[in-house]
Amino acid sequence: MTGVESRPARASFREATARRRLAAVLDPGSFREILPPSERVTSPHLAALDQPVAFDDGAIVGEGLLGGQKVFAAAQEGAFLGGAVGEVHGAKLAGLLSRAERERPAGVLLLLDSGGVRLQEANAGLLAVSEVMRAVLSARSSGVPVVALIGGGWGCFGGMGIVARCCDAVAMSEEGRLGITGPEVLETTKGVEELDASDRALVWRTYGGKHRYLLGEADRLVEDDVAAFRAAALDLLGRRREVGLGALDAAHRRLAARLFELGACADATEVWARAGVPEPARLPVLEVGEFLRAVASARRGEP
Amino acid sequence: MTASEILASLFPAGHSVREEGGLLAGTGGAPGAEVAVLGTALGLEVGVESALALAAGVLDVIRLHPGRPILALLDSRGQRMSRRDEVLGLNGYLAHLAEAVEVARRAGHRVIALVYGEASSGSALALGFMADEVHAVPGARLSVMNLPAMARVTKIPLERLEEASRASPVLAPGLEPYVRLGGVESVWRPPLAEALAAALARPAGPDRRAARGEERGGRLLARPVADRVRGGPAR
Amino acid sequence: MTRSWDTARRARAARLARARAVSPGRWAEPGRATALLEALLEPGDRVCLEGDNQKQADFLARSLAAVDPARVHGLHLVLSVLALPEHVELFEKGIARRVDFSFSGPQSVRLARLAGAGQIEIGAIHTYLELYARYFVDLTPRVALVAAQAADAEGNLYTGPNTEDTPAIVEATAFRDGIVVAQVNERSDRLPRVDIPGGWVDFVVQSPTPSAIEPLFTRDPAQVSEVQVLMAMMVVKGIYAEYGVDRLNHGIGFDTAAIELVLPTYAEELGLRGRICGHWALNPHPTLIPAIESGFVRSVHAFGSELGMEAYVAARPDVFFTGRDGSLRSNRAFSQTAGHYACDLFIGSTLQVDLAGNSSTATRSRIAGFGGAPNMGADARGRRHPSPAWLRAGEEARADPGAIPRGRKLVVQLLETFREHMEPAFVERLDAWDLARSAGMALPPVMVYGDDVTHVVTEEGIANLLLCRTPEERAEAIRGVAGYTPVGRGRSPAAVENLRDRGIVRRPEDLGIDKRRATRDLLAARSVKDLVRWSGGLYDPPKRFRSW
Amino acid sequence: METLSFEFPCPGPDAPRAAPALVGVVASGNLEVLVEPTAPPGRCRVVVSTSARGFGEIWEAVVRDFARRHAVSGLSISVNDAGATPAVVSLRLDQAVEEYLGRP
Repeated sequence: MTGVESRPARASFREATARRRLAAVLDPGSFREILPPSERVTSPHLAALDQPVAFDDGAIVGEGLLGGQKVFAAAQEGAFLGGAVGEVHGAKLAGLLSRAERERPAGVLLLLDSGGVRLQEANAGLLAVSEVMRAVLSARSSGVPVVALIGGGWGCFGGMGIVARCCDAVAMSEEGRLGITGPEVLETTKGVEELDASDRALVWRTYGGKHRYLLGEADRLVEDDVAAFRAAALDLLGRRREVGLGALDAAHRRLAARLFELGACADATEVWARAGVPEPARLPVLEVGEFLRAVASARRGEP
Repeated sequence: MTASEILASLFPAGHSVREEGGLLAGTGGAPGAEVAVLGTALGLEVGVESALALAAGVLDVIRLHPGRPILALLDSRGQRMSRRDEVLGLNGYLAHLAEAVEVARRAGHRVIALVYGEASSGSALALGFMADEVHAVPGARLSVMNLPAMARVTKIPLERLEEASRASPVLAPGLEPYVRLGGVESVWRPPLAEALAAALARPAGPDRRAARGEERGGRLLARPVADRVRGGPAR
Repeated sequence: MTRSWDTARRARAARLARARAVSPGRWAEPGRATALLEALLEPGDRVCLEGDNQKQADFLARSLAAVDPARVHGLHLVLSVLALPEHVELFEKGIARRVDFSFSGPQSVRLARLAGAGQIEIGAIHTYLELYARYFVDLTPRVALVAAQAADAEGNLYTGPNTEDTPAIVEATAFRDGIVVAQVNERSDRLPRVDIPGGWVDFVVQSPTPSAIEPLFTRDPAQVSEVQVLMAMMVVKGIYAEYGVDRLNHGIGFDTAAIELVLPTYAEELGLRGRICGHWALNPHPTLIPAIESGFVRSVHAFGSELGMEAYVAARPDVFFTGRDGSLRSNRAFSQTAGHYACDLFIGSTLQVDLAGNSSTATRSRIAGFGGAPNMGADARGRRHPSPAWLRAGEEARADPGAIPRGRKLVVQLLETFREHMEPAFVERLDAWDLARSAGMALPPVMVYGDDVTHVVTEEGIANLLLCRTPEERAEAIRGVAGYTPVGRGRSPAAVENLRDRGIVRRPEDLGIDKRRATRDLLAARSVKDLVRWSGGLYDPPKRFRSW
Repeated sequence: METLSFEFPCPGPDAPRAAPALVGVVASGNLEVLVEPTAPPGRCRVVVSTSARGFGEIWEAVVRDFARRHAVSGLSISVNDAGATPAVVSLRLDQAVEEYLGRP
């Protein structure tokens, strides 16, 4: 029977709640939450708009073990207001990163699932995202690696898309999405000709994990499976990117080369063709393993 | 105010700042105490090319002029919204720009941002908000999204948003809300040169915006929540 | 004066002679399609404009809507699915006056408005089988405008996987001296197979654009909810396993998709493979793929096809009815017959159920019609062949042990107690009453009559109406699964507990179902991509369902 | 938003003291349920904050049936609801109590 091996026995990362993702990525039973739901640290801004709050404001932060090493971890709950960052949500993330600077765990894992700034708290949300960015860069500068895992239903957009690229490393699933201006916002502001947000194939080949991996914006491409994300997190923990002139110069050359080489491409399939992928149109249908082999020589970015 | 009016007021002794394609670059100030100037003009929406160019400007200052202060002048409606920018990974270019500013500050460059027009979203995050201090001139407008668009996206009635924005600084675009939230340290009034000199004279420190927001009553939870998380697990 | 016995034949000859002036040959110019119809049609004609669940004679519909109403008017339209804007336009322009149909789908609101304004006479809203039946009795089309995938020079038609209604329509028209006009997507010298012989077809016209098909039966597993998983578990354990249901039809909602998706997991665990869900009358639902691949499904006969399933169906000829070319051969008339007579169970979602068990999908402002659900969701009283499920149901229904043994079809209505926006699904009085009054219908449009319904399943439990002996008991059993709706809260707790003791109302815990297992993890596929994986890459989902 | 509070006596011994448990998420048609051992002995307390106004009676019926199904004496149940149907509410309440009791 052909179906037996194709049965999706994997525990989907995308389908799991933020809490379950954390529990599954970290060593079993090791997670200890800081400001747990029972503390009821909720958004002060939603009541005025007649919107329900969440006891954790959609951000779960704490510490645990990963392969026996002490790490800090945060997860955004994409189902609550699209994982968007408000005052409290952002302060929990920023606070965790600054705690990491002091306590120096083996690393900080950010399980990002967010549309960006929470519009219901617009200005406070924008500042919160900025504070998170600064806190990520500060933690890294102090030598604590920060790793982003992106595979939730909302992807990682707006300011959080910048936050992800401020980290040392990014692991994504094919289903994960990463960008700054998300498909709906792009369609709403620039028109359906610019990007048809209902064209899911277009959306995923523009923002999805495969394209990000090929560009070098994601360091690992993994299956939509909590165990695969856990393995990627373990692997990437040791992979630090220096915050300094040398690394910056190298990154600058890479980004300049991307623009020079691929800047004329308006669609991801053009990028793949120009990057030298054989049969680029096939990429979207390949399973992760096949995909990694198919793009091995064409991939841009660090190994 | 236009970029040239701002520059004239900031650098009465003259400057070499040029505007090209919405990007500002050059130096201002007296010989021996030059300030590197970079930034955006005419509301430039920052795309992949301009983000890279701004980062290149920061890198040059670090490499060629160790310790030289940087003034980031901001008039930008945000990041450029296009499919091509997304295909090429604009978020990564903006993160690179932000990291460049971080490296500059850590290398001992004072970085001051001055919003003299608009500041919004991606470009505000990657350039202006990465500075040691963010200031603005009267009439500056900082925003995420205007209220009618916000009403469409959140499906909250516009009247309700308007009503809520009268009571709280978190919703409406503008300058005053960002001052109250701690996002803008102060409003500079001419002569701007004095305000710049005073800012440059202050020592750099950690990100103080959440504390400012608390002092000014605009963000009462950001500082205490971050501190509680920083402090230790609740037991 | 001697009576003439061939008036229809002579009328046909006269019309064809007029039409030859427009199109001398069998193949008509697309640009002359409207002129051809003006030549063929006479005021008041009964016309079948093929509108199936999937395939639509859309080019001929547009051409008909463009005729001069002064020449062609007052037509009596017969068609199973009135789905295109052009269908409604015909009435707005006066080209057509009267309609007999089965289902109106997207045009249901406009239809209600036209009926309210007196611009349309509705003969009746039929079920599919009734409408086809009447094509052969008193609603025989004078002219049939049908759709096919391809035709050859002789007018032989290849319908592709969506054969659907075409054989029934052409059979009725061609053999009673009617005229058949077919639109095709392409002209081919060698057809993959012949579905309609060219001798039954008078004119063929190539449509400038291929007839549009919608993926009506594709349900994205990502949208199946936990509550639907719980209800699926109850159906599998409390009905399919209990009665040994091996021949069945499923509705097209997410509730039934959930059942299809727990067969390879939950039903497999219960050891039910080979015992349930072997033979189906069903469109090729993509959510059935895991159950096919894991060995539950042995055969599927289809009403129509489904976009994206072509290569998969062709690769599974042991399961599907296929032509020598490998493509699906569907036939709505035969499959509906199979669903009515050969299946032991029908299960479908509904919007409203009253205390008698009458079930309706009608709402006040729409005339949506029925389609085929009432044919399958009705006891086939003419049935004589036994099966264990049918006999068991009959036995449960038999009040008098001395009465003649007789079977019953299992007809299950599946619904959550509240719909979106907290609309209660259980009501004292169906909205169908109001619709009947406002649209001047002789009958309230009931989808499945209460006396045909054997089980009502909600998240709260299963009500077995077969075991109820009085109307009061039935009503109490329905209240017993109606949750917190006003109807449900009107229950007598003691009476419901009594029904539980007698097995008439069964809760998940009564069935030994652990509610904690009711999560999406129980679904054999949780995304469209999973379905593609199960199919070994053969299923090719339409663009809107793929994120790659 | 509407806030509903229910408190009622429960027969039987108090539920064991354990760490608070949270299940569910605040998303359209969904809810989160927090279970804590903070109600007075012999009583169960439920506080619901919901975006759907005017369903207090249904909430009360759902909550009472829930309390009948489980030993919830001594437990406080706090709910943030974004318009879930009673089917989903009952399922989450059951899951939350099972999660709470499933812990050491």
